[in-house]
Amino acid sequence: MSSAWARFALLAALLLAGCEREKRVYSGQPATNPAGELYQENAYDVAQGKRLYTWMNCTGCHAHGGGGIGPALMDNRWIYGGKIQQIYRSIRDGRKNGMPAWKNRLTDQQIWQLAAYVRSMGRYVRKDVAPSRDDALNSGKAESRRERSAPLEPGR
Amino acid sequence: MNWQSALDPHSANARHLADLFWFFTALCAAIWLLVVAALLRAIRHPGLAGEQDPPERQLRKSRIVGALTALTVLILVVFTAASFYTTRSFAWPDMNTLRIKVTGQQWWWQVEYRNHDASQVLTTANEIHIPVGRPVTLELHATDVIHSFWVPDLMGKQDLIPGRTNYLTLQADHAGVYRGQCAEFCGLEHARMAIWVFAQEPSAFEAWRRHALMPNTMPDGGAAAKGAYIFVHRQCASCHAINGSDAAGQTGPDLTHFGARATIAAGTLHNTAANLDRWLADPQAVKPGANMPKVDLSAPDRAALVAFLEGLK
Amino acid sequence: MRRVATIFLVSLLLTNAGSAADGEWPVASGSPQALRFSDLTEINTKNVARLKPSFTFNTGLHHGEESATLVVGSTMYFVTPFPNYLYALDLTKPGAPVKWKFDPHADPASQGEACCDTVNRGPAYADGKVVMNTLDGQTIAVDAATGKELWRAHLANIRIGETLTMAPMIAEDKVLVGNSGGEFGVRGWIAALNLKDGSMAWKAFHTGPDKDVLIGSDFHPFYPQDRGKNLGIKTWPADRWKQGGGNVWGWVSYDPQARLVIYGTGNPGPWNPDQRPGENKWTSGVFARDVDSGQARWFYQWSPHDLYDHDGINENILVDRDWKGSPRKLLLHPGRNGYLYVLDRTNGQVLSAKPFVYINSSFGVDLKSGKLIPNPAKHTQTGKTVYDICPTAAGAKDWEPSAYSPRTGFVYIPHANLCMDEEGVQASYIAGTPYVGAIVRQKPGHGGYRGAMTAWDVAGEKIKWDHHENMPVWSGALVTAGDVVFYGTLDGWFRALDARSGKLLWQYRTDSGIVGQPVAYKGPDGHEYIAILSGVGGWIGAVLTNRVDVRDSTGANGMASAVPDLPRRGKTGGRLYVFRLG
Amino acid sequence: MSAPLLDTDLAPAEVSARLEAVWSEPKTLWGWFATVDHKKIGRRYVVTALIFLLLGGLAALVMRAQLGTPDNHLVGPDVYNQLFTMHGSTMMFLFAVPVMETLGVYLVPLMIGTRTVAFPRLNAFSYWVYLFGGAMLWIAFFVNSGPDAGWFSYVPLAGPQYGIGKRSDIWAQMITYTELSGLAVAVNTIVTVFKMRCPGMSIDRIPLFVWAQLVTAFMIVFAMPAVMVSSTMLICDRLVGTHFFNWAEGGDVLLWQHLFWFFGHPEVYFIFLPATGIVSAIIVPFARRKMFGYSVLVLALFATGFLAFGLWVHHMFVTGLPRLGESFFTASSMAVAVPSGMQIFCWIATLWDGRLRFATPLLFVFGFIFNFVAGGLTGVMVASVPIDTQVHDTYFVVAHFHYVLVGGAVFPLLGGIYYWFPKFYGRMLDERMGKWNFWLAMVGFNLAFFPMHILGLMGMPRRIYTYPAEMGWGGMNLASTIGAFLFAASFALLAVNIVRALRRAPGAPANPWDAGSLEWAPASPPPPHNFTFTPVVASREPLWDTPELPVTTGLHADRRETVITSLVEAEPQMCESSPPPSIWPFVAALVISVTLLGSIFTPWALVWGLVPVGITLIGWFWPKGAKEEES
Repeated sequence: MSSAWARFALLAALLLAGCEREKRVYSGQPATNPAGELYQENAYDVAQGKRLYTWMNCTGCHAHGGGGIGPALMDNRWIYGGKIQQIYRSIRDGRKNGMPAWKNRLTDQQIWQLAAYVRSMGRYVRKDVAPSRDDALNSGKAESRRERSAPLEPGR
Repeated sequence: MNWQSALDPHSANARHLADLFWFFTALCAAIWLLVVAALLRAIRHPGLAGEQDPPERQLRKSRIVGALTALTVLILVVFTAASFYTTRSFAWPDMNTLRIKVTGQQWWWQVEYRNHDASQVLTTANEIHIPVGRPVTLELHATDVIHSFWVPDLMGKQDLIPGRTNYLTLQADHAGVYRGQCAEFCGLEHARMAIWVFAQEPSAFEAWRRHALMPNTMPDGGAAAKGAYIFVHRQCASCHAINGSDAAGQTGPDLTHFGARATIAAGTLHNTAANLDRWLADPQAVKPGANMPKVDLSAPDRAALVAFLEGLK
Repeated sequence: MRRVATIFLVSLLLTNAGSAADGEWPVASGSPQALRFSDLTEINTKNVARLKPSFTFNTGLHHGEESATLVVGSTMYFVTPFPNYLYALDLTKPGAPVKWKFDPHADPASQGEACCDTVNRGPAYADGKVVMNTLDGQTIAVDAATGKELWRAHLANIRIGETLTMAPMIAEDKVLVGNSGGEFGVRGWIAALNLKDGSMAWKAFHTGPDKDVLIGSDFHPFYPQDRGKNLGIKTWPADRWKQGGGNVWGWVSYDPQARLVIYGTGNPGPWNPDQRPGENKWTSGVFARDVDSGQARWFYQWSPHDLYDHDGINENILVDRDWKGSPRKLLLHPGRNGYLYVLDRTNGQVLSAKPFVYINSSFGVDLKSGKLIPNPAKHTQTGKTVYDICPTAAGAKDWEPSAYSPRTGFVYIPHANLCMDEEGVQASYIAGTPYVGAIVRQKPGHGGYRGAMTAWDVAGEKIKWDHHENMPVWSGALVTAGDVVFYGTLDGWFRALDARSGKLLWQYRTDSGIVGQPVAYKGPDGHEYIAILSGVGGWIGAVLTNRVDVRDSTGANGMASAVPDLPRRGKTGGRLYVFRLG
Repeated sequence: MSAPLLDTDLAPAEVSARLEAVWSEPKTLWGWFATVDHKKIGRRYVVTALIFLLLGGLAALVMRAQLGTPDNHLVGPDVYNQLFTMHGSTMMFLFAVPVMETLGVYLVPLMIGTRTVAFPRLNAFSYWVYLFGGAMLWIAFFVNSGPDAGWFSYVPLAGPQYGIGKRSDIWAQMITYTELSGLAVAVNTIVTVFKMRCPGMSIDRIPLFVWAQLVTAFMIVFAMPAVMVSSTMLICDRLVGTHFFNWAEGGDVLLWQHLFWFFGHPEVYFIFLPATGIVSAIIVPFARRKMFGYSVLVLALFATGFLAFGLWVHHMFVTGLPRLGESFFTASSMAVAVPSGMQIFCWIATLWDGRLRFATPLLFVFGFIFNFVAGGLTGVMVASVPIDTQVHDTYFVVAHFHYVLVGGAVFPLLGGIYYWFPKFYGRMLDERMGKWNFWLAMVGFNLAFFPMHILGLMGMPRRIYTYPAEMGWGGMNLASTIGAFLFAASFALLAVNIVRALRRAPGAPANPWDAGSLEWAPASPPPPHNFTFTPVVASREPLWDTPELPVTTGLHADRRETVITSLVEAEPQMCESSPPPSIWPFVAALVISVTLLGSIFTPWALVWGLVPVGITLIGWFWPKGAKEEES
């Protein structure tokens, strides 16, 4: 009996994950999401983040995750930490070695979305939340097809 | 503004289309009435005994059905021919006319007047000015999903397809303002993706074009100057460009001479100071899902921004 | 005896070789004419195999060491990548200890504004002053003897993406400096500072109105497409010239007789050509200016309406030599677009333009109109990938300077052999962020090799010999009167080839990949030395220095797929190597 | 082992009892899942499809409520887009096509005088796959993962970059489910009609309804692979990064439209052709007259089925295809009006001399002609390239295809429900309510959809979730919304009618309408074995022409057996045994469904799924001990 309940609970969890994954909040951040955690569980926010990533010229330095001028974002090395809050702060306030601050160039919600997308580059988000390939020249496997990078290193 | 209607044509092309439409409609309505009349007659016709028609009656019916079928074929041939000749009456895209590149994006229109002389290349958004009485070739592109350009008063629609270029020729008979909107489902704000065509006398058009090419002069004092500062130094410049200022973002519509535009957000709101304030206060309440975010600005800052933008005549 | 002969020969061929004659290396390019030719003959094809390291010096840094090592008197000067230390090494003492070290305290934020690694291409020397640029936009003059700062001028603004990476060039009493930042929507310029106090003598922009470009009545370009008023505005869509690029981050040559400063301008911004219809003057071209007033004399555009990030900043080698039977004042330019241009440097007329690598992006240069003939099938487009464009965005040859030997009449061109797939995407200008608008995937070119040292026979207008390299060659070249050509490879080999045959004579494996500029000098002991900085970096080396994840083929603007093997073929770390016969 | 027991050895009543015992299935839960009875499965199919009709209809009502007034905020764009996608997908894939196909699952064996379908277990399997696919779509909708790119799922909107989340994957996989079941039914129908017609039912005596089913089945076999290929390409693009539709890497977005409409246009005829079969089936008994122009109608079916494959491009007239090609497709699109016109003429000619009985089924046929002809004529209009450039993707087209599909298929279906309900459930539906139902449907439907023609011409595009008041579309939209609710009310009335009928005791006679076709020969509802003795027919309306049907004998009374006849003349060839109930189809459907569901999330699901799918298929096809006996 209990196993049946467990199965039911699992199913319900999956369905609710579907709910959370597909929700679209257009303005501001959801009340249930003070630490920004939910952004990386929402496919829409991650996809919006991906559009912002292109629109805000992030590709110019970080390419499609491989880096160049700036560090790679698809690997497991995080100079300033790889938690969504840390990424959010890197984007919002900038970092001294060249990362510009975006707090007056993007809204808070957009920065969270961007951070959520950055999390998806090394597939630190669920597979069904990570974006699929772009309709563009493809640089490699899409985020949703990447293996999750090895455990996070706290710093260099 | 004219009705956005296929039945309110304001160009030779649209008139041809409307004429063809009325021709089809008249004939089809007649056919429909005949069929319904025949059905009613059949319903009221007293039945004959037995389960099958006698041979001679069957023969007669066969002849009638045969004749009707032949008539159907004839009408369809007429329809096909009429369609064919109507299509043929439209001008082919001509690269020597005024060429305007229209790029559909979620959910607005980028408009670029092509020119061999690069300095005459003009970029604007969500409205097209055309001179009356001469064909204008639209070069239709899309960068994200499929859109469809449709200004029914002037011409039928044509899709904007990523990876392809389509052409559409517009020619307005007389000056006027014609509304159109995206006709191919393109996502969340498909409903709020309108485009306005301003057909102007050639001299007025040329005056508009020359004016639109000039960079805006930046205000040198007052609320508008504060607004200009906010525009360049806050979120606005990340996406929008205003020639004459240091803002040169290309993600959102080019806002050079924004104050002279008719609408805000691709026809969502009429361009008034009050509407602009409402839009800036929370775009997502007006056009949910649009890519314009809600920027946290104080009411005075917003008012300054409105003063600045509305001043960009 | 041998020495006398050399002096005689060099003075015969190089009427203006000046300081190079006494075995110094006072300017990054070896001479104002940018020959990178050393008259020293001690090391020659017979004995080069006996070269041994004399001393090395560890910079302790892990970015691209692109600096030339100047040698003036008995001191060697060079600049490291960010944080841009300027070192003076005392060559009189064994092991060449540091005489002094100058730290300009450059702003670390500048590291995020440098497109192609945080490099520096070297200092300049004149009148007891060493002049250097810093990544964060300053030009600084330092006392050569003491290492004390004399003046500093803040020229470039990193907040909008301007940096300084080029080696300053000193011509007469002017320090010529240009900005980098063509990938950041920066408006390119060159400035002339007065050597004595760093004050601005003149500054010329490369987009915008004629008065900004310093185009006046003296301006007489050879071709009609370069004539007209305010072309720096008219060949752009409204206001786009403000982000139009045309930076000067490469080499400046100087013709002392004509008192002409000759230099190339960088790519137009953004890369995506659909966003900037028009010829985009004055980008991707070459200017000749009066050194005193800065007024432009002539201009020629290598790549009008550039489609592929083909900057025009490569070295312009100024030689006076025979051309088709008569002596001419020539300019030799191995272009990023793959052509070896021969120009008449008195007026900017193109005399010859022949490909030195496989090219399919264009069909050639029309010598009548001077126009490059692009291949429409390889036209970069928004929203469509164009496959196999050769050469790539990095060019057939990037900044790495070639050398010219008056003895052989060959240009020694270190270059790459890569092709690319490119898709144009809409770029949005946001001050201080990259303004590129292209997705690029680079890959090995035709023939199964990725780079080469090519000797170009100027008189024959053809390749004389080729030395293929597995990896693209990203180091400068040096040719000596001993008929030896020196250059380095990305996997760390420092090689010497026979200047006439291209035969490999000697090689030495350094610790890191080489992207520097070899120089030859005569040490205080009277012997000839060859110096090279090893330390992989630059655009291509970023794959290693910036730890690019090569799973992303567009990493480092497509270099990740050009050299995905770089990380396992080498390591980072800057070290100076100086060789002598042992 | 006793000797084989033949029906000739026993009294008819005894034969009937024994056959009933052999063909009936245990009334246990296992029996419910294991059933292979085409009648039970057909009934389940139809009921399930009607439930999907209800869901799709409710989605439509919410949409109509949203559009009833300008600048309405009842639902936002996200929900609205999901709603119209669910409405379209449900109506096309989960309601209209299945209901039409599976009316045949129930009726075809009865009409051709056989005991079951050719592949009863495949039939059961197809139902379960269909049920799981439909359920998946709607569960996804209720957990906010409903597809939102339209029932046509145009790329790039439904593609990997712009189709965010799993919404479009769910849509694409739903296609796989319904196509799988659709193909299974089609194959079943073809073989059943070809080989299992009762002796004497030569091809010129096949009922028109069966002809329609047959032609449709062939169309499905030819058209569905196109959409399965395209939806698989879509899933591949989304899941494993292929570039079929990536224009930047050499793919083409129009490829999707070509493939989709190569299926999508014939799909309209999957719905319409069976509906013409219903119309033909109703007209004959209610006009009390044999069909005029039987062979013309059969040829019209073939012509329509053939032409239907040559007009997909008329959905793409504004995509910028070459003009000459467009003109060709104008001509072919118009040509399809010829067979439709011929059908209408023949029906009217039959009614003309008939002694009409104005019962509800016939009223719906009148409604069908009234509405469908209007829809067909607007179809001729949209077939014209120039007119289409104005009306394409506007409410004019919405009006057009609702006239065709609702007028042309739902009205006949409603008529069919009133007509065959007694056969299905052994009870008559109430005639008075039926007439109310009809008039409400007529008024509601026309009020809902007629104004849309004008709205489209006035510039109202499809798929917009709202519109500004200044457009002047408010009044007609409100009328349309009122009409939609009236139309919905007519379905509510039908539901009441059905529920009330089911509460009564069964008592409908075998042939309440005095019809001539074979399905009315057995009792209402028919026994599990349909026919105690396989009938032999000599005309198109055997019950009229030979009230005492001649029969075939010599079949076993103690095992499941059917008569196999020749393709053209339907001469008896042999007896074929038919399988007993089995749980394996259900298990196989379940396992395959889980595999397909999993493959939305990872391509590895297909690999892992191979194992359980293999096991169930082995179980399904495991050789039974009993020999297949020759008769």
